[in-house]
Amino acid sequence: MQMTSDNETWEPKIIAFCCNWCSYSGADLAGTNRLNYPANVKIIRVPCSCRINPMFILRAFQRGADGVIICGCHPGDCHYMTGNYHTRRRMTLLFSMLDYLGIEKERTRVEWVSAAEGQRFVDVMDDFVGQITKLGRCRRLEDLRCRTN
Amino acid sequence: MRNEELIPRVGVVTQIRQETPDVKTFRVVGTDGKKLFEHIPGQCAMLSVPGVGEAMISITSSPTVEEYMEFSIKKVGVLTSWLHAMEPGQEILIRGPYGNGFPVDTTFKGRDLLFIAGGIGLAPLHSVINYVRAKRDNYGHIDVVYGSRSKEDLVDLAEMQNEWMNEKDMNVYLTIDREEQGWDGHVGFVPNYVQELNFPTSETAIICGPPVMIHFTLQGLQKLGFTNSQVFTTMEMRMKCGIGKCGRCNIGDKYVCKDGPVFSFDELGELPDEY
Amino acid sequence: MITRISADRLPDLLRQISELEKLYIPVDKSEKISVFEEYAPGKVMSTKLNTLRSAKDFFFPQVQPMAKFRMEGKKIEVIDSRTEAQDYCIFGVRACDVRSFDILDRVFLADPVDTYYENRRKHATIISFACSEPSETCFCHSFGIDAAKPAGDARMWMANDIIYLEGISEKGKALLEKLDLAALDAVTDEKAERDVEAEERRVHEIQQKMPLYRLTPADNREKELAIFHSPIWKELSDKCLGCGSCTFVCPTCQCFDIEDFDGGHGVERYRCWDSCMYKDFTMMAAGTPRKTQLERFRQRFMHKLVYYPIRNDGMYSCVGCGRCLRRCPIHMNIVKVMKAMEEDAQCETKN
Amino acid sequence: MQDELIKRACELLDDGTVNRVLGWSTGDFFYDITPTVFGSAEDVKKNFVYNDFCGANLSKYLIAESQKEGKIAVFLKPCDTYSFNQLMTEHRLKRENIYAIGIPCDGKVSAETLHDAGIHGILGVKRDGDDLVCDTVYGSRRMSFDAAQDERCRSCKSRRHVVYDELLGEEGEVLDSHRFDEVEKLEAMTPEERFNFWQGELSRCIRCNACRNVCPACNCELCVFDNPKSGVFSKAASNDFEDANFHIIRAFHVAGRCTDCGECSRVCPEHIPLHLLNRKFIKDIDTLYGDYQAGEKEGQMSPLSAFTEDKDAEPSIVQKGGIR
Repeated sequence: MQMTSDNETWEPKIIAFCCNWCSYSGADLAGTNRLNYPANVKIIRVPCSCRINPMFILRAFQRGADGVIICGCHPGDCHYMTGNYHTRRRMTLLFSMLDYLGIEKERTRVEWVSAAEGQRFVDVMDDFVGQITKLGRCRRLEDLRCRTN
Repeated sequence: MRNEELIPRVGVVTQIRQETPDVKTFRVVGTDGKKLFEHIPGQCAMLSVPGVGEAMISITSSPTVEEYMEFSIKKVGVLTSWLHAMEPGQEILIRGPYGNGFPVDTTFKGRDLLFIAGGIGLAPLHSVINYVRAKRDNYGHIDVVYGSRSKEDLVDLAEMQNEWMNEKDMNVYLTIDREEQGWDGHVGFVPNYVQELNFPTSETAIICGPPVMIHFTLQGLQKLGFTNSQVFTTMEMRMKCGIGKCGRCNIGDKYVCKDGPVFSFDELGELPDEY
Repeated sequence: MITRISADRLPDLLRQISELEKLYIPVDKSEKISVFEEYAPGKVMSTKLNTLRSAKDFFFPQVQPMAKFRMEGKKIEVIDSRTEAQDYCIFGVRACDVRSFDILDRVFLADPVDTYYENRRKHATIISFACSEPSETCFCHSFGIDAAKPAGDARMWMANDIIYLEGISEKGKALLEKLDLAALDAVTDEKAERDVEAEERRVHEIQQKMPLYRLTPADNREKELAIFHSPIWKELSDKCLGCGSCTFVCPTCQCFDIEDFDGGHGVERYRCWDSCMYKDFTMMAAGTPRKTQLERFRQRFMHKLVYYPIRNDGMYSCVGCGRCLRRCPIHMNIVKVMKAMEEDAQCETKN
Repeated sequence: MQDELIKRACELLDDGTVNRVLGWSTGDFFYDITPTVFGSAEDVKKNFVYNDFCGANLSKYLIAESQKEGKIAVFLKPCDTYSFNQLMTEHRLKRENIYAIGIPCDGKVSAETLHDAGIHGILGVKRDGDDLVCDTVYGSRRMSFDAAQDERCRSCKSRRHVVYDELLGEEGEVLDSHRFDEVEKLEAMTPEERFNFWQGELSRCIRCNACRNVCPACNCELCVFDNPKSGVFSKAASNDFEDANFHIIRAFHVAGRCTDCGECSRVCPEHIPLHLLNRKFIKDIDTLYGDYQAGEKEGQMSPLSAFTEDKDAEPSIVQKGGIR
């Protein structure tokens, strides 16, 4: 049930939380360099990757996201000194918990992307979208009240 | 499935008047341009905006107004802030009327009436006062005591000065809490003013305002010789259903939304004082 | 007229009913968990005393969608997506839960009628199930409920591997008549009546041995204000954790909330169970009249034991099912409150 | 044991060390245990109870009680002392107002377990070796004490008191509890099986908040689920998503602070095994960041407030086979 998409036109919906200082600028750089990354990725800018409340991730799945990726500065490079160290611990535990509840572990990911890594941002997104496309639609945390029809 | 109480209808806000800095009056009609439903003075309606909230608001206009209903609303919470920010033409959801309303055609008939209001507490009384004015011959003398924090906080000031003060056999007493420039009327709190004016106990009193004001006004009236059975008030409680089922406006064996909001102090005396 | 059927034919009986209309029976999901579920061949009826959730869920579900709204510019569209319910049968409801329907009816079917409730209620046929092994937490007899002879549209006893069936209301009798009881080797005779009488006597004798047998609620309708101001509430409510377990497992608690959910493509208005034990229950922009757990705790029990009886000719809003006795995290239950009220009243009279 | 506790409580009240005692009392049934504050020795003698059913953790009551005037004595079972330390760490208790008495515990029983095992009409319970003998109106019924115990007691992590002013009885040991066995069983399933398992369990949730309100780690002044502006407050319609959301977030909020006292599972009126969520976090934390027992010492730094710059595992460890 989970693994098949209902119709031919299905495209994965990906939410990317990007930290303002590194990853969002990385995405920007990809843009200014005219590098293509899949349009399935919807970026939400956050001040720091550690601003991301676990509820943000659950809400994304509730509203029909098929995958959630968090991008932050490389460890050691956080604009706020230690934010991404906390992200690293929290998200490791949260993803493990989601996996424990049956939300496939491939649907969540953390990547470190610096402001200079426009190409890396594109590669990461390409890879993630490919992975989610293979997995198919995520129904396990979807809230039926949020369906379009 | 028959239409019923809990499904709201769509109303259109046709006019918005700024009464005071934090009170606006909203005129509401149905999508067909006609008044949505008939009501008794003192009854309320549930106004809501999808996704924002729903609140019980007393109907400010008199039932004798045949074209529309009006609601004077103070900006205090999430929903009321939203309402204050909207523009005419906006549709909102409305259901009602709820509550018992004032006994205008029974207890009040033929009596001298004393209305005492503070701040936005005028809103529910406004409906009765205009109803009584429209059926002037059915009632005796009318006194209105209305007080607010300051002059600009007096709701419906223009209407009072232009219409109520000119009505035959009707006196309007205004007061504000603190002295201010451009105000030559009375200054002082409503309960004290009511005492000073020394109203005759032949009148039936109707109070609405903040709980502290109601409390002290009642004490003052009792000193003047009023009995609890001739003093009425209209209550406020959190409400959700409006039809006496959801449980939150329960006081003793009464539900404010269904058995109230209008009670005489006689009736309230028999209930636990948890309101 | 009582019909007896061998107990091993129960699955056939259930199958026959399920062929007529949708059928719900209590099912044991595990040793600890029994719930009402739609019948399917192979499902075995639970003989536990109480299901985890009370049967009020059928008429007054935990969450009930009410209407949908679509907003576009300044326009709002109201979509009432309700449909008339189909007839259905709830089989195996205990005497206490059956009484709870009467109590809920007096709230939801009072003028103005709650049509969401009415829609589910009027299409239900209730076949009750007499208790053969009441527990020490049961005190339905305190409220005049006979566990050995439950009400409902029809009732069932199970004793000595025999099922006894009796129609009560027109609706219940009509349902039983539609069944092919002959195919179940059913017998309707005097012996069935005698057996049932003996079974009732047996259960009544057991009840007399229970510690709560002598528990009787006092008629406090005249003493509303005295009890309201009694000092007992402070001591009792001090221990309360303020969770809503008691209200949600209670078959007669009927408070609800109405909320909107914005799904992004329209707003769904729903109602859901709510609890007077929560501090936001009466919260208004200007504050709440029930400021501490004392007021909230008092409200719940005053409502059940005083306010509701005043409004409903002395009928209490408790059926003695014992769920709150078993489920309260700290065992601060209605029996303790009733006893405290009683002691308090005795102190009053002495003074 | 009960007599010893009563004696000590009366002494403390009589000599003025404390002016109140926090313990347990019952109602009509011996298992009807309610945490109770006793104000006098007379009250203690009449109503104080300590038996196999006194499972309720008294630590959380101290948040409010220790703010009141005067000193309060409290009886703490070994697992309660962990919660006590954790609350101290979080600065929620006024230590100078508390006189903590450690008391031994060899596992507690819930009457619910007896009822669920079909034992009805219980009038009394006696310990007989490894068995509980229940006197019921239907005759005498036996159940092994081990089976009657709460799950948390069967997999008890420690019989050692980590904090007390005075200890009654003998000190116990930290135990090898096998408490992660069930977590491992779930981990070995496929995602689909796990999803179905949790769906089945969590869909029963009635959002009564008993798990939260009883939890000593859930001591926020205003819970996020009580904040109407959070969009997730307690009465969000209960559907599959909201139920899962509530329990994941609650477990996450207490991760690193949960002492595994097991109160959540004990009080759940729908018998949802909530401890399996908390234990997953505890197990993962132990595996990744070193063995950590919340409440073991006062003032410990929670692993979710701490980090190391170069030794912490990357989140991708989850994708690469999970945390084992």
